[in-house]
Amino acid sequence: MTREIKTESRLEKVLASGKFAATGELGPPRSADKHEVIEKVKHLLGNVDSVNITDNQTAVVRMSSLAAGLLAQQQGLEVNMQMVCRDRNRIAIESDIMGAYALGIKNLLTLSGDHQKFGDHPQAKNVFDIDSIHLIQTIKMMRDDGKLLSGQEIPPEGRPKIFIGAAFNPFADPEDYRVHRVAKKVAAGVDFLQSQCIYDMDRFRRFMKKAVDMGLTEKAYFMAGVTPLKNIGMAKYMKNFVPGITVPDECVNRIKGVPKDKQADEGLKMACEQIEEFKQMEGVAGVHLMLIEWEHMVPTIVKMANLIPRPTFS
Amino acid sequence: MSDEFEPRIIAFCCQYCSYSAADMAGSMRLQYPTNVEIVLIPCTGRFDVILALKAFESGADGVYVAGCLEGNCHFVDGNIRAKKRVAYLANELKKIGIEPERIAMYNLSASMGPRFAEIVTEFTDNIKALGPSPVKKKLAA
Amino acid sequence: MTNKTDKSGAVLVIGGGIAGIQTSMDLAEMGYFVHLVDKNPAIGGRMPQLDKVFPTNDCSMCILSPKLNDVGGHINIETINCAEVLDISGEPGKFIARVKKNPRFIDGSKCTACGDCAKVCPVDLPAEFNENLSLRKATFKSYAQAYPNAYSLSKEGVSPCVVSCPANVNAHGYVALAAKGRYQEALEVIMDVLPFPATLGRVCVHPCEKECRRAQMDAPLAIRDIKRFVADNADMKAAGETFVKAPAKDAKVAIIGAGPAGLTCAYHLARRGIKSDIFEATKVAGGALRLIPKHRLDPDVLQKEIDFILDYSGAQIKYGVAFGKDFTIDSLFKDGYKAIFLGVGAHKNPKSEEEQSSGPATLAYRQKGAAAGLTWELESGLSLDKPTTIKVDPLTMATGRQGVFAAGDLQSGPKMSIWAIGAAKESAESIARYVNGEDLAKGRKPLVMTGQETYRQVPLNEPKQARANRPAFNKQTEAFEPGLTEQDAIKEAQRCISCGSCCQCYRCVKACLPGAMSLESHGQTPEIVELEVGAVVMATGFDTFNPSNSETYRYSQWPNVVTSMEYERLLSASGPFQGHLIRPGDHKEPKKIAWLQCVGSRDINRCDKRYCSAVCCMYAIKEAVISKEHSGDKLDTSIFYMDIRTYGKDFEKYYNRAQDAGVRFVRSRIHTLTPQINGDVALEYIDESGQRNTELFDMVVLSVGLTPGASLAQLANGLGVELNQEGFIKTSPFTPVSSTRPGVYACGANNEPKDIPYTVMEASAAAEAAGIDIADARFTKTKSRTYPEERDIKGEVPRIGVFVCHCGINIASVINVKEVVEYAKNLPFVELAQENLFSCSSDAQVKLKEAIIEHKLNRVVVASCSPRTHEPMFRETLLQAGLNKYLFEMANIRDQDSWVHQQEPERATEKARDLVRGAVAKAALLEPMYQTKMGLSHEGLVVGGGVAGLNSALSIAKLGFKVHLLEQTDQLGGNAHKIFSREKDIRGYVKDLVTEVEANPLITIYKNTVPKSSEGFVGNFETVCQGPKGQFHIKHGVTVLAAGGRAHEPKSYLYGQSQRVMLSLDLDEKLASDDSLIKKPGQTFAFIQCVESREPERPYCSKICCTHSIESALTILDRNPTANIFILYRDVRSYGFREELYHEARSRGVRFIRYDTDSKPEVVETSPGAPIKITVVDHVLKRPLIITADYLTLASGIDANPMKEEIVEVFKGQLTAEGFLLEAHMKLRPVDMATEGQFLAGLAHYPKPLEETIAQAKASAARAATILSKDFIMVGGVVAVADPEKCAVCCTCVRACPVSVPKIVRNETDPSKRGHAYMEPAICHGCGVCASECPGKAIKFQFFTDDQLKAKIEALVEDKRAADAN
Amino acid sequence: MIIAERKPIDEIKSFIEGQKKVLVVGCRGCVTVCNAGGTKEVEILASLLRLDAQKEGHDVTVDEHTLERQCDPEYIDELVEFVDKKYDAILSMACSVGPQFLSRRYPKENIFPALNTNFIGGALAHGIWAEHCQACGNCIIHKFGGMCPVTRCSKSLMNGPCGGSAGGVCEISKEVECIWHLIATKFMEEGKLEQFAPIQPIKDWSSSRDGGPRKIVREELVK
Repeated sequence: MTREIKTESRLEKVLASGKFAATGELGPPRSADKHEVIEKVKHLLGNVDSVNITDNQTAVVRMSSLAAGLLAQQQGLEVNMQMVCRDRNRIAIESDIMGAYALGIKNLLTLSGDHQKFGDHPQAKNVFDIDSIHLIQTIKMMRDDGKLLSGQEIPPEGRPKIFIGAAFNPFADPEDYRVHRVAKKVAAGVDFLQSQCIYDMDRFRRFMKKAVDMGLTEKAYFMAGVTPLKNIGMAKYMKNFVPGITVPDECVNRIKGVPKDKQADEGLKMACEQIEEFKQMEGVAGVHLMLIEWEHMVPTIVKMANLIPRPTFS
Repeated sequence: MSDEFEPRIIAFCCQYCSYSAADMAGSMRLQYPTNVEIVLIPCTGRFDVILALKAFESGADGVYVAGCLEGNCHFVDGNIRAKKRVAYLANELKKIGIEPERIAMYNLSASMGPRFAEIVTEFTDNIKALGPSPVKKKLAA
Repeated sequence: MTNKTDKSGAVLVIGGGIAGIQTSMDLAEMGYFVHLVDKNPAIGGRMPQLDKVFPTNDCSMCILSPKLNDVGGHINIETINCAEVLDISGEPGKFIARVKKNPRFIDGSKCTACGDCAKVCPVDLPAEFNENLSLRKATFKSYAQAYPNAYSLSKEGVSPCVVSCPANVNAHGYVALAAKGRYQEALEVIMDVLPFPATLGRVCVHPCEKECRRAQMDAPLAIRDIKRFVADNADMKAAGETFVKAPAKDAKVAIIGAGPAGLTCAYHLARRGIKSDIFEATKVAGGALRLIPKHRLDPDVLQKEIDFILDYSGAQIKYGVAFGKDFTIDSLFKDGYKAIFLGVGAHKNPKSEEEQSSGPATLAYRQKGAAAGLTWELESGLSLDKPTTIKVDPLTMATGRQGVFAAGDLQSGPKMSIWAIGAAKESAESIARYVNGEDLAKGRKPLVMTGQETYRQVPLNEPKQARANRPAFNKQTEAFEPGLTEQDAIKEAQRCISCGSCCQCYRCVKACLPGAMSLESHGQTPEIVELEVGAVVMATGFDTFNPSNSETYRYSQWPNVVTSMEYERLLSASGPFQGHLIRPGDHKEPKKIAWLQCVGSRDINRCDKRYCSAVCCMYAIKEAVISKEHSGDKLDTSIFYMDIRTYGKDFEKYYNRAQDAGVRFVRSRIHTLTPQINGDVALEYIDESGQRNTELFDMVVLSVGLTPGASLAQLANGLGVELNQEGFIKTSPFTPVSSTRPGVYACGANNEPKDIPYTVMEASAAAEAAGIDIADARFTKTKSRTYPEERDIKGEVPRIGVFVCHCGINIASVINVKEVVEYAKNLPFVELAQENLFSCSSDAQVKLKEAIIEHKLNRVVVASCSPRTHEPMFRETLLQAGLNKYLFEMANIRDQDSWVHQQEPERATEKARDLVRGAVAKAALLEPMYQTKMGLSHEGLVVGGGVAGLNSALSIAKLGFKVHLLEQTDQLGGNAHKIFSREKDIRGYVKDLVTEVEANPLITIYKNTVPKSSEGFVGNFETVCQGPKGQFHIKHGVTVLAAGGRAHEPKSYLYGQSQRVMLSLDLDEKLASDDSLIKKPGQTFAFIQCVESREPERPYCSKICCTHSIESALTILDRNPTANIFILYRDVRSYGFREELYHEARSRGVRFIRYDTDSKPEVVETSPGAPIKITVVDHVLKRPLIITADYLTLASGIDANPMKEEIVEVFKGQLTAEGFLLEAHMKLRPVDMATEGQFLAGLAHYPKPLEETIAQAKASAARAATILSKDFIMVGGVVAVADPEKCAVCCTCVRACPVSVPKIVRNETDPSKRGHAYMEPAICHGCGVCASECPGKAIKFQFFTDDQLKAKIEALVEDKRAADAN
Repeated sequence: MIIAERKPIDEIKSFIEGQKKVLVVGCRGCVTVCNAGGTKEVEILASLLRLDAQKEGHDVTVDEHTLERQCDPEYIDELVEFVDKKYDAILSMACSVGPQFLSRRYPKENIFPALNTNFIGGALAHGIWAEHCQACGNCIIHKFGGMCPVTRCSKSLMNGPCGGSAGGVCEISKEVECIWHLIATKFMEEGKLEQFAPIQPIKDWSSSRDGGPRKIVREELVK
């Protein structure tokens, strides 16, 4: 399966080559300390094709994704800069896209953004000038049509050649509608999609079946989100408190079924089993490993799941 | 009159249950403190926070509303509404520095004469423990 | 609206329970006059005794008491209490009923129910109202809310101890008082007759004790010893002073002999204002009493009493003057004595009994007494009837000679002092009459046992108590025999069982200030009155089964085994323990209680009661649930039952909830109860698995059944109606409220055991039946009140009259009424302040009326008792005085002041001032309120043409009103066409019914027609109907919803798949057509009950299926005796008399096999068309049982009409979760919808058998007629009124109203203007919620306006503030 | 209508601290309907303030008056007779238009808002109000099955629902319904998904408050 290459993204290259891609995730520090970024990069470097740099995830203020991404990229990592619509109006968005690309960012993941209500600044005024689908359209318009939303032309050399990513969540509701929303993202011009953490494999299989049937996987790369469960507490938290994530009872029971000190191992084992299935699953082009504040386990899991070595391109 | 604080309390009683219970306490000759004066209303649904506020403004030390047992209101849910109004007012009073315990809601059936007497005693004791209404204290000064 | 008719427009209703109340209200509202006769002093029947009612858990008293007041205050209902109907004669339409009014012994019209009589009454009797678990006084009011609000007195005749006393000394009276430690009063009672209490207390031979009925239990009371104790411990002089002496007369009487007779005569003459001189032959007074040994009668004691008598009477004794020697009768007359009393002693020979008992040593003393000799007889012309006595009139004690009276040993022979004293007292009465020139005998009769006394039963099962003994007499150390100690005297007196109930001590007469209790009222006698009535309704209720005679239950011996009725009282807040749940034996809180079902029901072994009492399952569940609520979850409750029969509306869910709440249900009949030493009871039972168990319980409740009332047979005999074999009134299914005598109807539990809703339904049905008989005579006997024209007070400054009541001493003994009156005079706008002794007395009403007119009062405040009871009466007086009735306010200074602050008179007075001030403040702001007349349509609309609708329509028409009957199909008759019954020809019945309806000119039938929309309110509805020819409008005053139901079509058990599986109605069709297939010998028929019923999807019981399947089984057996029949059931619910069929079926070999929902029968068709194989787990054998059935009938129950949603939408009704119509109140308004003027009947309400459907349909007609009969509806009064100007049209009221009254309407005067909220006064229930919620304060709730209430509140608090500030 | 609620009593107390004569002014418009500032609420607030003052021993007069509306100058004029009585503070129980109009009309008076103006909405039931409009000035609810995502989606998404939608409620609170869930369900149930497939364009916010304070001038009405 090979597709037209639109950007200089390494991730795109991996995906376009038909190899099973792997991406990681890096949460910037809640400070201006660049060493934290650099420290985290160590676990990821060489283990994944690209790393998402979150953008004030869960509306908690962190170092900007652009800055952190740049720091990571300076360490040799290819990053996938996340951008939310919560904090920027269209002016800032277009401006940041230009800036990011100018600084070497090749991948950009478009998101609506978590509501600030549960972040550390619930008093903030949100923006939501445009939504995440609009953001896809905006980047695509800048990249392919050479235009800003205002219609202002961008000269060809100044067009941001960004590999456009988006998130998808098969586990949010209404279930039957989820694939149609993804279809909208595809129609908007998204290049690759990364899913929310997957535990409910049945539901994910159903979703992918539909996506394949609708031909969506022909038009964009779908990557499956994996977050190993560290312990029973995390399993229950994910199940009960994170909107848009479903954790089936059997997962919880499986973790619960082993002694406390073995739960992390069991979680990793389950994740690897999932990855094995994704490798075989029609329409799944790779996995997105989200080891939030557990980045040091990335080397372990990629090893366990036989995801390394990562392909290289000259 | 003795110097002991004798609170003045207004009780809003509904005609079906609590007022009947009060009468029954009478026919059973149950003795209770003299501090409570009853205002008859058709249903505790007629109880309005404005009436309780009026009582406090006039110098009452406590106010309570007594309706039918929950689920037994002759007008479906007048007593439930009254309960919520009482809770609302208690909260407002608290905010202006008047003890929320000065207003309360009770429920009893027409045959609960002894309970009526008990409530009068209990509420009077509560108010005595709180002392004179802060409103009245200043008025007197 | 009067028509010419011979018929009487009055109805006699017998029984004042909920059935009688409902019937009476319906009849009175329909335009008949009702005589409501109740044997008890108060109406209410059984309901007041119940704590809560199922399935609503309402407080029974709370929901009943408004009805009591409605009946009590109804101008067209005359309640006749303490009365019984003897018989009737005449024809339907015109009966003469003879009613025996038993005395109340209190003038009910004067009684203010203050309770002062009960306070002083010394007699404690078991309180029947509390099922004898507590005590009441002989004078009593059963319960606080009783109507009539008056006391009555229990009097069963004069107690035997009194009658047997030759002097009729009131032994019962003084014993009762002594038992309370009230010695002084006891002495008063003794001295009313006997001026020698201490003497006779020592020496009387006490014939009273011989008659004492306590002897039947253990030993007679030591009455004489009690008397002695009283006499020794109370003050004679003070007692003497309590008697009112008649004014002194000139006449003087000569008394011959200073013995007990002579002295007694002097004493009683003195009380009658007559002086006397005593002539004594010896040197000492006392006569024969002087002969008694000193150790028995201390001479000082005797002398003290003689001195008292002489002092009290002023009589002079002339000693040593012998009759016949020193003076003669003639000489005495000559000396100016107006009359002569002969009280001389007996002759030598015979001994008095007192002497005999004291032994031979005393003989000598008698000599002097006999000195009189006999010579005087000849001289004075008196005759001897026996050799030694004088002949006197036994009643008057008059001798043959005018003016001469005789008593004592001389007259009665050598009896004893007490005879002499009695005769002397009677003589004194005669002498007084003689002196006054009155008839000697008039009104006097000797007090003797008549044999008619209905003395209280001797409580044989109460613990025995030894008779008190005087301390032993030690001749060596003591001079006199000692008397009882105080402790012993009281204890002994307390042994009295109050044979005659009232002890006639007349303390109550003294205490009663309104004069309701008087010597005359004590002497009331029964009276028989004749009433002319057009119809009679029997609503006499039931008795509960008395388990005393059953050894099994150990009821009579064991206090912790109680009946369910006793348990109701234990639970009740007004019960013997104020609702604190404790067991009677030792007042311990029970932790574990068992209910035993079917006590006195479904039991021919122990009690010959075959039928099911129909209510016990539900009340037991209710009691268990309520008990758990009382005691929290820690209480363990178990119900031991045979079948749980929760067949009524919402009953099954109640049962389910009880199970969820942890009530344990054990299917077992208890065979042995064993009381334990610690008060617990051990139950032995065999559980379902066949295991024998023994379990300990703290308390056992016997769920006693309902039996016919004790006097029902006698009444039925008098009325000429037949009873059925169970002893209830015989009725028939198609005429469920008709007795066997035309014109006499019956409703409620005297027909068959039943619950309250069904009773109320039947009560209305009986009103319909009685009403139809005399429809022509409507409004011929009714009364209406007329009032003077109301004075317009517009623009007047308030002129308030304040009337403060003493209520005798009820208020005045605590509150300083004068002070309150003076205080009131100075309140703003008060024109007049007065006090009344009794504000509620009729003369007080006259005074009030005059005061209003004279002082131009325009507001009235009465400070007395509770507005709940008395406001209507005072308002009536205002109307009589031409004042709007709402210009009245009460201050409750009795029930909520003097009665509850008895120890704090000052504070109570202060509070009374406050309450009056508050009332005056509110009164000043009162405004006249007017109820306006609103016309109405006199036509009814009935929706549904099944048996319910047909009956409803026909009854409304028979009551004289036009009816529109809508039927959605093209056929009338509904489901009944499909039913077959072995017992009754239903199909024939329906055919006749349809014919009759079609022939009735007042009924318009619309087939193939459905209602589309309906507007309006009671009296004025307008409904759009869709018929075959299009839409049309009907205007109607009332609506009856009788849309029916239909058989549930199950999905299980091969229904619709096998020809051999059918529904009950399919089998009915086969039976009706006498299908020959049924008769094939040896076939097997199976029935499965509860198919898709009583399960989470349909959590109700369809009530009829068990009985119907049993009936079908019996029909099959009738036709095919070799048939094998199996009925697979969960609980057999053949309630009431239907149990008879169940019994028959079992005895004829129908096999009943129980299954559980977790092991339902499996039904398979082995091959197409082959018999059905049914596998069911046999509960007894615990193994699968295979039945090969030729036919399987599924009892699938009844579903609500599929059109239900549309119907409730059109008529704005409500449905239950199961899709049945929701009535206004499940207990007391089972025929009314929440919307006024809307009624319901039949299956649309809930599944029910035909007879109940007919009853409910008839009831709906009666309820409808209560509205249609009126010329107009009065609307307004205490209702909410919105001010269109202030209304913000916010819909707050629309949303807040519990009964959806407020609507936003167009501005009538100017439709272009903004609309506003409007509350139709005709339907406003008057709760005031809208006024409290209205954010714009646009709603005024009349009579309780913000301004009025605020003024009241401010005034109530105000004074205190001023006082504190000072 | 405009939905408002009374400010916490503490805040209102702070407005009038030290003042001797206070007037509480209600409004018979929206705030009466939403039970926030009608005659009844005026009575309650005035009473609470009097109680508070009495409790502190302060001699404070609190008077009450309710105007027909506080968003029309003519009604505001009616207050002149009260203003003449010299109040130290006037508490307006109207939406924030009220205190602003009062302040403009009576510039020397101390005028305070006693209500918080919350949103434009309607009553779901007695005592429950929900926001339905944020006055964006360019209504497009017809595109969303009659529901406004601008107002009723926490993120004002034009192409929802976002990944936080679970069980029909919004990620921000279980009390907030996910309007996009309703919109999507409605379209799916009606079989109109294809109509719904096109991406809704980016919203032009210039008609909204983002375009600056708004004003409507109807020339044909202006004198």
